[in-house]
Amino acid sequence: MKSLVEAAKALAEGFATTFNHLFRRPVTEEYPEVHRVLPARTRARIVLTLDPDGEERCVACYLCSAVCPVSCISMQSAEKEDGRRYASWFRINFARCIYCGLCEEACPTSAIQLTPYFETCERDILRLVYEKEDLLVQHQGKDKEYNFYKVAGVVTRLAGKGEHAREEKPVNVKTNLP
Amino acid sequence: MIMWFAGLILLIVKLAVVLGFLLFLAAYLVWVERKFLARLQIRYGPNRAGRYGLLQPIADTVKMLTKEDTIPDGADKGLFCLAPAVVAMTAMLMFAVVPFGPELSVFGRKVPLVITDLNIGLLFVFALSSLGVYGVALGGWASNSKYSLLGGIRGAAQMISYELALGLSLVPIVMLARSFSVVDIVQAQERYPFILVQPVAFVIFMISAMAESKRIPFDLPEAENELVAGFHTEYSGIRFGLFFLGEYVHMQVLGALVAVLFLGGWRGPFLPPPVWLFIKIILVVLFMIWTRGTLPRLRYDQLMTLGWKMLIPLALLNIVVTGAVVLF
Amino acid sequence: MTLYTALFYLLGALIVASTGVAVTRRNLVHAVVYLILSFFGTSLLFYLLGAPLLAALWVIIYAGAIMVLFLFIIMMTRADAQAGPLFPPGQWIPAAVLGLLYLVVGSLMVLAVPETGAELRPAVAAPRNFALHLFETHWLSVEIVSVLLLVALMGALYLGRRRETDVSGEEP
Amino acid sequence: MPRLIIDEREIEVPPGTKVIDAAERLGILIPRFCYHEGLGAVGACRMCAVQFVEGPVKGLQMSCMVDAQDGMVVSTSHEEAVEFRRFIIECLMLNHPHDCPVCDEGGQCLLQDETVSGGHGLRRYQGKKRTYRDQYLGELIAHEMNRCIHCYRCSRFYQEFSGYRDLGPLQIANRVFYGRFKDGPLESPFSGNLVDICPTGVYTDKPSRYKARRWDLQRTPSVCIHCSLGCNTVANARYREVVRVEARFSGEVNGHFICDRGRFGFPYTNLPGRPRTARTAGGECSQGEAVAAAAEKLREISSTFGPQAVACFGSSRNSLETQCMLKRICRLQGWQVPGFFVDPALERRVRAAVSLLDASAGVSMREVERADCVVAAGVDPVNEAPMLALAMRQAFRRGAEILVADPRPIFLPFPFIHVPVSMERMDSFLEGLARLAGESSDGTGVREADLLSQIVQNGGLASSDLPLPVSFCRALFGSQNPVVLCGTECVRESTLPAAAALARDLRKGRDRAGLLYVLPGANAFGAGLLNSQGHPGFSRLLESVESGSVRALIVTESDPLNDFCHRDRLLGTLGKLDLLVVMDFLDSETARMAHVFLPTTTHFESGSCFVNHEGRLQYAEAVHHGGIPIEQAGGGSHPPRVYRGDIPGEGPKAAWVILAELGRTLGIPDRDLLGLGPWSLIGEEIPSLKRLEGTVFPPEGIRILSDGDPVQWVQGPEARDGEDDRGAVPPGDFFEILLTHWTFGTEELSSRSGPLQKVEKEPYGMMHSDDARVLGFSEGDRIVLSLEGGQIRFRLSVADRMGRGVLVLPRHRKLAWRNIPEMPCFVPRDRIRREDS
Repeated sequence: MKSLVEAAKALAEGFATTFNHLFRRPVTEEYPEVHRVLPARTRARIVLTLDPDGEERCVACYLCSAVCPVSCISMQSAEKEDGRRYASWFRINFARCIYCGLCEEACPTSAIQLTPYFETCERDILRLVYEKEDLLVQHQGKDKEYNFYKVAGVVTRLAGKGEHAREEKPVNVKTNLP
Repeated sequence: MIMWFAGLILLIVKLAVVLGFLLFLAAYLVWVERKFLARLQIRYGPNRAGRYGLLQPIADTVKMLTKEDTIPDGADKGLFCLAPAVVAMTAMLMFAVVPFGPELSVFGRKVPLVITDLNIGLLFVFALSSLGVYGVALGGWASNSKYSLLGGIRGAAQMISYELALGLSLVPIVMLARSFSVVDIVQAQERYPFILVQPVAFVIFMISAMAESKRIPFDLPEAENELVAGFHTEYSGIRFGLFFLGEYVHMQVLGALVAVLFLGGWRGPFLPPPVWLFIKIILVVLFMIWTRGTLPRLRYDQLMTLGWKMLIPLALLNIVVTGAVVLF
Repeated sequence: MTLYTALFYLLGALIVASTGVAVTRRNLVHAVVYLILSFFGTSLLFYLLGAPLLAALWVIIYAGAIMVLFLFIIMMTRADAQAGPLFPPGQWIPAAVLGLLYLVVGSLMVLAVPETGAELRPAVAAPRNFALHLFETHWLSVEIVSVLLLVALMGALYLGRRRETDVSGEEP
Repeated sequence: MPRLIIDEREIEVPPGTKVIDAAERLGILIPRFCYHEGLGAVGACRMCAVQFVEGPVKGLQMSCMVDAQDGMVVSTSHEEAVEFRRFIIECLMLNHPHDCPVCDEGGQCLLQDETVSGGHGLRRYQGKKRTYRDQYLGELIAHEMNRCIHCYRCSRFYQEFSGYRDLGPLQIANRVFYGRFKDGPLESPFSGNLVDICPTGVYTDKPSRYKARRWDLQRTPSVCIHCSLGCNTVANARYREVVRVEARFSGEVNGHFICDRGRFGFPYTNLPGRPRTARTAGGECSQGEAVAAAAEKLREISSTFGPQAVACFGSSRNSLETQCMLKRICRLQGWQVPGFFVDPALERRVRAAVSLLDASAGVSMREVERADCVVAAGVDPVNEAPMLALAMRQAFRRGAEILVADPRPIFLPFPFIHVPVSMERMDSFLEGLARLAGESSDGTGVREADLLSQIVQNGGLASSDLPLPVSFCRALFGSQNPVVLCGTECVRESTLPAAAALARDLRKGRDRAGLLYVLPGANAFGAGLLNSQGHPGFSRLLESVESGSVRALIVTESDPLNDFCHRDRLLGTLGKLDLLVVMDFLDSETARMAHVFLPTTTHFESGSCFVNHEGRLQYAEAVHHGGIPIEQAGGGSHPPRVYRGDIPGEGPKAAWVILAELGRTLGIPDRDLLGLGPWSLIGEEIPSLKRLEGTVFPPEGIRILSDGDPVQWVQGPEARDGEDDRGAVPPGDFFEILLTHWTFGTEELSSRSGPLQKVEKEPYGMMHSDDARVLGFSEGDRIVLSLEGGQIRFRLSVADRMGRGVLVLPRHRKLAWRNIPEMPCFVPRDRIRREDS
């Protein structure tokens, strides 16, 4: 009998709760009319950023494509005349992308970054395949500072051997002096 | 002969009005359910098609009509096509015995506001609802899909079980009204609705009715998280629409039965009788939606325990008590 | 020939045809569906003959309950249709002989009764009349049958109860 | 046999095994940088430190420097050892640059792996890093010294293992630098191995620079087909393109290393001009149409002129399957027996070599490494089969005496005795050596001296050429495991049995005396095995074409125009054919002349079998499925964005499959062709290989030499029929022209490799300085050789250490050596003159 009362009470409580909800203001945000401001770290459309000198950050190291769980990133690395390694082509298939952000985490040069912009729908699935031109943006994204070639220690137009941050002058192999 | 024709025309007119209203209401019940449920969950519900989403039923209908109608490989074609029709048809036929007003006099001719006043009205309803099981069971079996089959079997088992409770819960009403005729039952509630004297029967009937219509918390036949969509997994297009229509007509019919059997039917002050019936139906339906928004789905064993070990004994007890009261 | 007569023969033909089809179906589910159709026709026949209560009960009990159980079992067991001739001669010859016998005797009986020529008329037996008749004149048989059903129910409960005589004595 | 316990597991190892190897046998990989199985231990990197808990050695020791001994209890995961290794890796990483993303080693970098496994996750050192200036080391190897961790692997390989001196360590202490004294290409033809052995990214593969990461590569075990040694390789492909070839360890063939020809010779498979669609006279068409057109014409020719009017021609770069299928179809159709060499004499020499080898005599390269005395006759290892030179160097490092008898100027990366005996005297030289070896058991010095002088006379050696040093004879007599190496490219036919006889004689009184023939081509052994008894020889074939008795020629993966001397004659002869069917994966000259051309796949695309010089049947697995490389399909940019179900350029099929289709179109039932399956096909055509059917193919290949009598094993060439009368030197003052191979630039496939074309030398001719002085020539002169076929112009180089009366010319594509009318070629002195400026 006691349990019956309890059951009835529980039921009544439940019905009362839902009934009360009837008079609350819906929390729905009516998306196409109302655009919510998403946090900067929201994971959506991927971009390739430039370094503070205005050069492409991506060195086509293949780490993002290696870590991508759906294999939606492909690229071909190549070498510029000044010694910079870059992507001769870089392609993200957004029809496959799951916006997990692992590529951003894997990127050693802060080149690939996810942005909050998510309205990328297309009727033709091929238009969801983004090439490097589509991905490149003219800013540094979330990481304003990092410039890989200033610290990498490889020779580019930016710096020669021994001219990077925290480097000694190159060893002169033909001298006896210490 | 003229009278005969007049009667025929009158019947057709009544049929057309009732059927049209039934279908229209079924379509808008979908909207009502979605809207009401949404508000229960602090959402807006459909609000894209027309103002407040009022054109949503039309959009849904157009969508269902224009969608490709697929029949799975290995399905039993004949039964597959028959099943949704059985569900929709039995649900709609049940409304034939529901009176929606007192007799009217048109040109000196008495017009009963019921499609047909069968002296076995209630039994007719049960007969049809027991046939409705076939739609679910055969649809599930004919789809040649394990989800559908399981859904169909569950549906059949559930409907058989609760039909018993449903029938038994109404025996006291019949005892009180001394008639199977629904019109007579409404007549018998002239002074007070039966809910006042038969609250237990009312509760049993409500629960069983919800189970019969396979609605949450009794929607095991279509339990999405385990059976995809249960017996109608493989259905698409207008065949799926028929299942859908059947469900919502069923809701109305059950609402109407509750109204007629317990709430005094079309009786009520000020407003015309059909409006009162309509209001009562809507109230019952809203209660069902409210329940859907409140209660979680039962487990299969809980479902069976509730039906066989609680509702049926309770209904039998109610019969005995009512019998005793009526006798003495 | 009145409308009722026409309906009667129509229903009769429907019942005979659907039963025949049900018997010859290989697919058990199809057989059940045709059988249900046959029951439905029978029920309508009852209604036509002025026994609406019987008609409703017929549908509820036979079409609605018993056949659902049949269907249930068939669906659960998923019995496949067997190959080979539908009826071996050993089955259909006795059946045909008996059927023929029944046909002959039935025809003779029908022809022998003088009212055969009478037209069918709608007759109505209200549930109340039916019940009064049943419980006033046949109350003993009704009670005996109910006791029998009660015994059967208890027997079913006894057979279906859980075995608690396990050697381990554990709760099964 | 010492028994020791490593990480609580007991193991018994042969004496002399290092602890690091013993652990590896248990599956425990102790971190290491400097230790390399092929190079041995130096204990430079300190990374392999483990704790010796019990036994003769105690405490923290380098596992690569300690021999396994009884009773040792070693812990690799001891706290002290782990801590030590963590500090070591941090120390090695102090100066390491921050350039893994742009380093090609990333992903296959031992330093990366050991840094992580050593537990060095974050850089704590904030000071300045030491830097070096990098050097230009040629077109094959990129240099990035900042990444160096000073393990000495490169200098040990370069100087100690391979014997070249131009790369090594400079400076001291914290400033040790590995490189050349000044910028310039590396001299060693084995420099590519620096890429494989460098544990970090100091030396990286320049041709495949920035092409791919290791994890993106499709890698399969393959076999090098740029010479007859059959070194084991790993082929790496990405985006339908073979991007890199690496050495694969083989205990029997090449050990850990391969030569640069094998490493950088693969680009022929990726060339943009590689033909990928079939052609008939009507232009490009589908493979099926071309086969049908060829079959139609062949049927017509056989019905008009008889089946003998159809001839087939393969090559020594055919896979064994192709060779067998070719022979089978010829047999079933009644066509002429197929040949595989344009030089009938060479064909006979190969067959002689194959027939003379048997299991007791034939040796693998690893056995050459273990030899204690090596006699090489008519072979120029660095140029003909580079890895053989490396094997000989290992023998030298173990103390072997090495003698090379060859009129050509021979260079080997170690000291050896060069006897510039001429080709026609080679036999008697070897015979004399054999006699010397046979007599030597008496040990009488007088006879020795007599025989020596006899050899000097027989060898046609001038007294100024130092006679055979007595010390070598002593070494040969005293050797336990001598090996005789013999070439086939330039020698006379009789030299091969002479070399075999020497090996046989040496075997008397010894356990073993090896014999190794260097063959012309990756599958020359297979061609020899097929024993083309009844093949008339290529010259006869040309005569038949000229006389009109042969009307159709089917050429499978072969380019006679590339190999044959007399180019003008061949061009004219091929032009006379009614039907020339060519199947090839190269855009060869012969292919361009074909009436019906059928593109085939390379061994990178459809796996195939090759039999190397010692009769080792090896299977090169397919690394990718073929098709136009994505880089080319996309024009260097990204691949085109189109939906398509096929692969562009996937038309080519393996040559033997195309042959089978041709046979099927001609009415041979499929069960006799492809239906057989490759193993049954090989077994049916080479009965001695029937036993291989159904065997599980081991990774090191199957050695198919029989133990029985070599003559029964495969029938040798029939008696000399006068066609190849090389022994007779015409009277008078003549120069014999020797056409030779160079390491780079002459081999058919690798000479199409872009990177190797950059490193190959400009062709030049060589003669003895005495001869040049007589003719009034000097080093660097431009020389014109006037022959019947036309003129040959080349720059002259003179040498002292070579035979007199020979003019050595490379088979280089930039040299018009195909103007030589016929081999052997003897040129009167007056036909050689200096080109007037």
